[in-house]
Amino acid sequence: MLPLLSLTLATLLVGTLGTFFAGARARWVALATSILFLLEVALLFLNYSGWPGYNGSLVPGFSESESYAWIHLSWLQINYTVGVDGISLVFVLLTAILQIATVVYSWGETRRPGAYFGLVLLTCLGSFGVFVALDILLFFLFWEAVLVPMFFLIGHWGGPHRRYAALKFFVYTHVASIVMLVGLLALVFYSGATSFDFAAVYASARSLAAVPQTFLFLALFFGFGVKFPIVPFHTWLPDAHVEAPTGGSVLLAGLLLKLGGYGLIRWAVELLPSGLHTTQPLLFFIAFLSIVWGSVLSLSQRDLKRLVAYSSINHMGIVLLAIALDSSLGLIAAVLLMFAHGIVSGLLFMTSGSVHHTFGTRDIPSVGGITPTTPALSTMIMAGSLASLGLPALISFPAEFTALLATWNGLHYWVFVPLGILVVTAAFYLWMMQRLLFGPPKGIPREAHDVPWYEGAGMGILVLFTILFGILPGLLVNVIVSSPIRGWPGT
Amino acid sequence: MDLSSFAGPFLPEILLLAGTLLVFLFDVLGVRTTERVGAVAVGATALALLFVVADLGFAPLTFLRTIPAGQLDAAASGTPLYAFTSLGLVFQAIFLLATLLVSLASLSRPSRDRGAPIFFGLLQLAALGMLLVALASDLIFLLLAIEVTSIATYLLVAYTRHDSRSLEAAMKMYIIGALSTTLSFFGASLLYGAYQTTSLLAIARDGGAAGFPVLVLLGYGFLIVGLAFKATLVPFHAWAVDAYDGAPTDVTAFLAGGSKKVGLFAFFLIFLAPILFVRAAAPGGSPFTSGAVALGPVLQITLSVLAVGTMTLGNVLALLQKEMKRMLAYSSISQAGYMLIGIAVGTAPALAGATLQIFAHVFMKTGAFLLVAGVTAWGVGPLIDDWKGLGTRRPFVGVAFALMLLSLAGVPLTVGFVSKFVLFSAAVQAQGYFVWLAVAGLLNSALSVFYYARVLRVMYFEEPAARATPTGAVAGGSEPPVLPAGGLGYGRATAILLAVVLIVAVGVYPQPVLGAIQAAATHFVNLGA
Amino acid sequence: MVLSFAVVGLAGPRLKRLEYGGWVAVGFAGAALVVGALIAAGEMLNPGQYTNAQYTWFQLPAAPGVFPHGFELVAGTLVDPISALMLLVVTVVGFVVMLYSIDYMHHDRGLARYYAELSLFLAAMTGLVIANNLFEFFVFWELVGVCSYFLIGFYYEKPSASSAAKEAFLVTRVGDVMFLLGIFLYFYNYAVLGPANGWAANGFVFVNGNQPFLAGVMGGNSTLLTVAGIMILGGAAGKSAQFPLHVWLPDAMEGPTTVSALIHAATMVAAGVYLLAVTSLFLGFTATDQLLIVAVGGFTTFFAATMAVVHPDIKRVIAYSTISQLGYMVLAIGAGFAMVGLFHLFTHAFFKALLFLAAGSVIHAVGTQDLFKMGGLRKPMRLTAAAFAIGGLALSGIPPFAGFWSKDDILAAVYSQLGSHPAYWPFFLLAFAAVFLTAYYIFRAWFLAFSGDGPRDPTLAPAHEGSWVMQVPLIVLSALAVGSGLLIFWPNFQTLLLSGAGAAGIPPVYGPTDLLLSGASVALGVAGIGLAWTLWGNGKVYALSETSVAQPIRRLLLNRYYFKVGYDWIGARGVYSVARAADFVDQFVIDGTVHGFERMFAALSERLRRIQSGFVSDYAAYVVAGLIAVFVLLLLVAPYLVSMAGGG
Amino acid sequence: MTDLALVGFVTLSAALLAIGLFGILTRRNFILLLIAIEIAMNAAILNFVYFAAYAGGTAGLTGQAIAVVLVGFAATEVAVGLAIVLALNRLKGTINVAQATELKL
Amino acid sequence: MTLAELAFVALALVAVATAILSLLVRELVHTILWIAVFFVDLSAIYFLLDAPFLGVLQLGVYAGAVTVLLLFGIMVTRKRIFSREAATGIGAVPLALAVVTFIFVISVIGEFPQSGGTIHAYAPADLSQNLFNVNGPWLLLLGLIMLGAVGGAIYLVREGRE
Repeated sequence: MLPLLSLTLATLLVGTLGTFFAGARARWVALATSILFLLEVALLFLNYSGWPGYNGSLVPGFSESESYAWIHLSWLQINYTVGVDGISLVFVLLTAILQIATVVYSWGETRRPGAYFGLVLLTCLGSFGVFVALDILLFFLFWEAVLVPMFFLIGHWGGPHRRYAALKFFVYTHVASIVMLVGLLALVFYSGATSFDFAAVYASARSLAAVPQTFLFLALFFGFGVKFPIVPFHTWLPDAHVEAPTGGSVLLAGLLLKLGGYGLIRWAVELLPSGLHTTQPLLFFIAFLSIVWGSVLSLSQRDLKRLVAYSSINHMGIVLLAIALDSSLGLIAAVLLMFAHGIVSGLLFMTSGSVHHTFGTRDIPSVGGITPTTPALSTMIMAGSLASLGLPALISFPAEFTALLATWNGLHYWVFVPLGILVVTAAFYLWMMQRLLFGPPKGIPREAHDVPWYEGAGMGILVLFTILFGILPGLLVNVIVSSPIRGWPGT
Repeated sequence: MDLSSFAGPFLPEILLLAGTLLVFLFDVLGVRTTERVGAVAVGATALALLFVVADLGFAPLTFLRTIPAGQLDAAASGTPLYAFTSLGLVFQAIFLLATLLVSLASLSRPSRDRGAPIFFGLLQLAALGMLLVALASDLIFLLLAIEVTSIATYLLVAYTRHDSRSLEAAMKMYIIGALSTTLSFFGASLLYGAYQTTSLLAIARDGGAAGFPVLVLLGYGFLIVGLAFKATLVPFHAWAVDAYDGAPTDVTAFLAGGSKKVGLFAFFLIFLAPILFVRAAAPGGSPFTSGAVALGPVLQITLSVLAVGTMTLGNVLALLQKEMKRMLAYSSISQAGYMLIGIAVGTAPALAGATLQIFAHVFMKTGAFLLVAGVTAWGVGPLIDDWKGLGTRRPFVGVAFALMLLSLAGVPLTVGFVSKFVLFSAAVQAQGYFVWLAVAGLLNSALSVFYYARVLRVMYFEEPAARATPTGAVAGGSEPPVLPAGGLGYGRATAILLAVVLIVAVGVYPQPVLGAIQAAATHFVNLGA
Repeated sequence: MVLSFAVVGLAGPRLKRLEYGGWVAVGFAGAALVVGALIAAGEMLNPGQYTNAQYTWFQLPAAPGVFPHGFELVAGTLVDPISALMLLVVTVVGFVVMLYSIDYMHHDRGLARYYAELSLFLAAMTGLVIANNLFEFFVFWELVGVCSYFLIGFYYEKPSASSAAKEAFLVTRVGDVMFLLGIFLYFYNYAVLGPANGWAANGFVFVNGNQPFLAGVMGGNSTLLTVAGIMILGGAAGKSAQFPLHVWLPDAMEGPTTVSALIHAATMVAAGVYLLAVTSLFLGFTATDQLLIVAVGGFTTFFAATMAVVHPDIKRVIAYSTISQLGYMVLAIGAGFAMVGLFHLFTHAFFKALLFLAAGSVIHAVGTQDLFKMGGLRKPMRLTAAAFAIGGLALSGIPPFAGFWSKDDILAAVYSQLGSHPAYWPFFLLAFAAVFLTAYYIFRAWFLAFSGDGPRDPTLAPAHEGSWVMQVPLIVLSALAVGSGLLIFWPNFQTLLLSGAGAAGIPPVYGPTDLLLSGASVALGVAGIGLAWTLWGNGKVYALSETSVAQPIRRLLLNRYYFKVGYDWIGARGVYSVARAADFVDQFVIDGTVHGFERMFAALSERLRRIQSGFVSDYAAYVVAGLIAVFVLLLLVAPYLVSMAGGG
Repeated sequence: MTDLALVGFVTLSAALLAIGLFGILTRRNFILLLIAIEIAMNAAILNFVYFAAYAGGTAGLTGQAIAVVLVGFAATEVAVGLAIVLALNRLKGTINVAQATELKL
Repeated sequence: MTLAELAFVALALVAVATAILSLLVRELVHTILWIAVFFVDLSAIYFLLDAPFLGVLQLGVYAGAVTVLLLFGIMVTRKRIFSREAATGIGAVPLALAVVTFIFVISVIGEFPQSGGTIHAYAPADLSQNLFNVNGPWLLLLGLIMLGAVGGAIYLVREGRE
């Protein structure tokens, strides 16, 4: 069989390198890579016969898996092992979509385009790697590989405080990933796993006693949680988002936050059931805190990007809540939510970037009534906001519905917290739209005109997927459900 | 003593000794051009390296073996004073690699340097001392072998005898070195008093049974301090920064990449036995009965504290450094902390991890210093800010230096990452409180990223300052460097290329190197038990 | 067929973008009307049929402990008596309003947007009506909410319009959230706790095959059901602007009048009532819920009517009236007579749309909404005046206009329950009293606008009647306002209502069963008209003196009992202050801690640098000090630690 | 054969070491530093000698052999130190270590 | 107290005193004097310990060679040989460090017998046998050290001509 995943990795790698050296023609190379990537992901989906059974491949429960020896010592067995299951597949799709949208959106980038597009592709390459890696070292490698390009994207193409933001981003996530690495190593060695492969760890870790599981889970949770980000380790996020260039923000919100969620599901929840069980109250607390905090803070933001950034905290809080519920419905919801948030927040960051390009500021109070000037942009803002506040027929809705239903099933009346916050979420988006889009025009520069075609196209791609999966979420859910997750029937 | 059976295993050492004597002879004969003298040194070092690698049993080279396979790692091999262990051979290879890199790069030193024979002679002598350290199985043998290296390096640091900085560096290094030597010998004397022998193997077999716990502990304490000088552990590191700064940069490269490792290997030799003995004799229990202390854990705790203190302080101090060499010096100090983790944990995997870290550090730090030396020759100032825009102006030098820094920072797909990964994995694998060592090490490596990233930022994101640098070779952009191979000279360029290739190659596929090191470490651990 | 209609409806908006678009929309609305009418006719000719069709959205297999009966979300259509009734309302009013818009909106910008949104609304509304499960219901429920949001904010450059849109969305959002929770509760009760009856496995579907699920059959946890009922009530209250979530509807009058007629009178606001009816028929309410619903409905009826009494804005008067009338429907459903409530919904949709369109006609003509500036309009606008009068009479419950039959039905139905549920008494009385107020305020409006000799504000544009596209709807709706009530005498329609009501197992009440009651209500209506005539008739303007005791009451009513002020205060002061405070904490406490660490490291590094004095004696001192430190560790600290750890 | 208590030797060598260390810490003249180092070194040599004297047998011989080697080593070390002193003196005109603080921080 | 013990105490006191004096006197030549006495005194202690070979070596190497070397060093670096060292006083911190070290080291005496102990004498022939055969590598190493020292030191002090 074709080593499809390795091929895809190779495609991205070659594309990235090509982009770096392509100079002014970088965007074409990047676009070609993105299209190829998307096609390969489509092929992955078509080949995925996961539901309801799994094809008999090397790693149980994963299809397309490949495994080659990498480092083999008596006590250290590390392989290059990749594979996808339903959950990773969804994230892979997200990566492909965001990559192509970002590339198209950034078509007009003129400052060192080779490096810019190369870094964008590298970020996506890393994310893709994270989603398909089934070996702890490989996973960590890709995990770190995402960090570096993002650091440069923020640090070189970012706003006025970019260096501060880049450093803050780097420090937070790097420290977190270190704790995560220790947790993963401890996971291997305390469980006595025969290798670093997911399958081996899975076989041994789940039978660990509750106490070590709890400690391991906490370490991993911290490591992944900072990426989420969980309150109170979230302050890097608004800064990083605000200072990052638009493409960077999109990938940051769309992909990087998802890495945390994916990692938590793949490397903590699936491996440490008792750990999850004992830490559940803490997770709930943090999830509620993040939900409330992100939402309330969004209300007080003046900067459009900050607003979206804080709303990300809120949304990812719901994701955490869904994961913490420890139920299959919760996990489906979490994955769906992350997919949805990836696309919607990407869209919102694109719009805020366009607002910035068009009006020279993102300060909500100083611009108003932009709809007559920029109808297309306004439509996109509306679409993004409405999707984000959970409008049916747009992608967030099925996810939020499932998440809340799962929350009710698990926590009963506590569901009032996220439910109540839905109103606040609606409030700040509506308030933002009221101030920014509607009302009499103010603060609009004379030369302002609607967004250039490529920005519109970039956003359009995301809107398209927002609607597509909003109407047919079953396309995703059926894939997710096929993953062998505890609580699933038959596993 | 049969000479042939003696000469065989010692072929690498004899080669170096011959090289040393030859270049000293050159000095007498008046053959003093750098290239000719250097060629001898490079040749001797490379040959020695070849034999050492062959002895390790690498497949295509096995016909060059000088030590029969059976004699390696056998407790009875050699005399009580020295033994052929595969870990020792690995370290010999590491030392020879460092020497080779420095020798190669030094070929590009000014051709008319009259002191070339002395320089290369001392270099080889120091290398010889290091090789002997790797063979030691006796405390006094070990300390004396270290002194061979020390004396040679004092003089190497002072080598540019008309530079007051160089002499000051040598003076500081000498004073602290002599003090440390004294303390080491004092410690050795106390251990001798306790065990009535200086054979490390015998001490290992005796273990904690000597009956003088305080005497033993004091002896080990003195030894820790004495060796800490060489290994630049905090707070015994202060000389190192000044010495690294003041010494000729090529010598600095040798100090950081080569001779400092001697101290670390000495730690392995001396402290592994008591730590392991305790583990083997009394798993889980106290070996010192009747109210005394457990020697192994006590040593481990002390070494852990030193390790953590070293890496933390090294990193914190590196944060605000403005000079390139001093920043690298502090970084080197913090790296020693990581390496010490290996012996503090004291398992075969940890030893392997530390060894790999030491191995990696050779390319990273030696390479970096050699590169700094080359760049300094262009007239680039000593400050980090003097490197502004270098990355874009000199893409290949920039990429090489960036790779070395990234490897030092432990970025994946470089050897620096693999070594840290293995080391910290081993710490975690040992479980217990060693996990905290891993955490501390990892947090420190996060801290270290700051100053490495700063250099990268200066090199790539900032435009060169308007002021003209002293000779204006690069920053001024007018005068092209006279040396070939990108202005570095062929020798230096080769050395740097070699370092970079190894950084990436071992970083991507570490299995051959790591496998050999792991096997050696396992043998080493079994030897003591 | 029904599905294809929904698809066409959805496709509509895209077609509109091509052209100026109004007529295309009208065409589609017409097609919808035809289809809707056919469906309704089918149901009416053959009442009591349940036609169900569905498509699986996504599903999870059954898992013990988690979903004992599986979990499935479906999209489907269900045609049953109530949806047929509702479908008729939606399509008819939709078509009529669409037609009316052609002329009414003629001068506005952004017409494509208008028609697109209106079409989308119609599609969503029909979707809601024919949804076969609660989940799908919720989806369309939200969609109509969004359309309403856009249409209220149609004049988005007016700050008040965008603010009203936001307010409407937010307030209904509160209801939506409760509705959502209600769904969860029902799901949990029936799908997880309850027996394997297939309800949840099919994903909140109302019918089992071709039969409705009956709440009584399914049983379950009564506390849970009660809470669920309250949540549904909350959702309905938000959408149907019931107390205390009523504040948004009057403000929603910022939208075009056509929108008010369609969405905020006839259809969307009725969705809340429809939801209550559906729930009552298919899932059932507990007794506590019923009382609560009755209370909310009855109180709102009176409460809203009082506010309408003094308002000077013609549209707002009608808006308050809508709230009040919706209260009647809620009251009926609460008392257990869902079909009676729906009947009122049916008739009310026509006469209220008529009132709005007539009012729109007036506004179109004179360009103001202030009643006190108008006057004497009956002469230039005979048709409008007549239409408004017909609507007013229907609203006031004067036979034989439609409102009489349905409202009287409600009063009679509730009255019939008073014996067994004495707690209904106060709310019945409030509702009864509201009849009087209703008649009074609507005719106050009529007299102010149409009677007298001419406009009180001379600057008003000279009034004129609209073109035929505006007149036809008025005529059609007038006819329906008169005739729709009479349908009650058609046996098939009776059967339709019966079959719907029968689904809930409650005997139907229709027709004037209690003449005394009917007489009393008619008398009250007439009295109200009379009072209006006395005070405002013939161009008179009755003014309360500033010193009058009634003045504070008037001010209270004009300020809508200060509800809006209170809500705004909570929103702007309460929540926003909390948000600001949280922002402060975030920036200075959480981030401040981080910066503190940063500074600490910098200071540490700076201070530690000084130990590198360059003085070799100091270095030697460090060595000796280090030596001592190592001794301390080796001899004192480490042995202690080791012994603490138990020798290992 | 004489009888002597080990305790006294230990105390003496400890004292000599302490004096040597003290000298290293306080003296500024390079040559005095060398002297201080030699005093400390002699403490170590003394240790070997008396431990050897108490050990007996091959072990004792080894100890004395070490002492012999160390004496030689110490002398060599002093020679190297003096070479540095002389070079420093030639360049700076002083051998006061307090005046050689060019490299710091 | 035996005669040997008495002698030891006396010699020890002299050793300590001369060591301190050599470091504290301000005249450098006096320093050399005291250190020479110190070396001789130690040599005497070695004789007392029945290690005559070492005693002689100590006399030859230390009291002889090293002392001369140091004297030579002073002569070269001083313009006037009898110049005085600037007073540096006794720092409290160095003193404390030294004393604490001393205390730590003598804490071992608790493990030793408080009196007695046989002193073994070794024949110089045995010693040389040991030195040149079993422990030959030590001398080899010493040779290497000396090789480096000689080569480097000569280079260092030789007047450069560049």
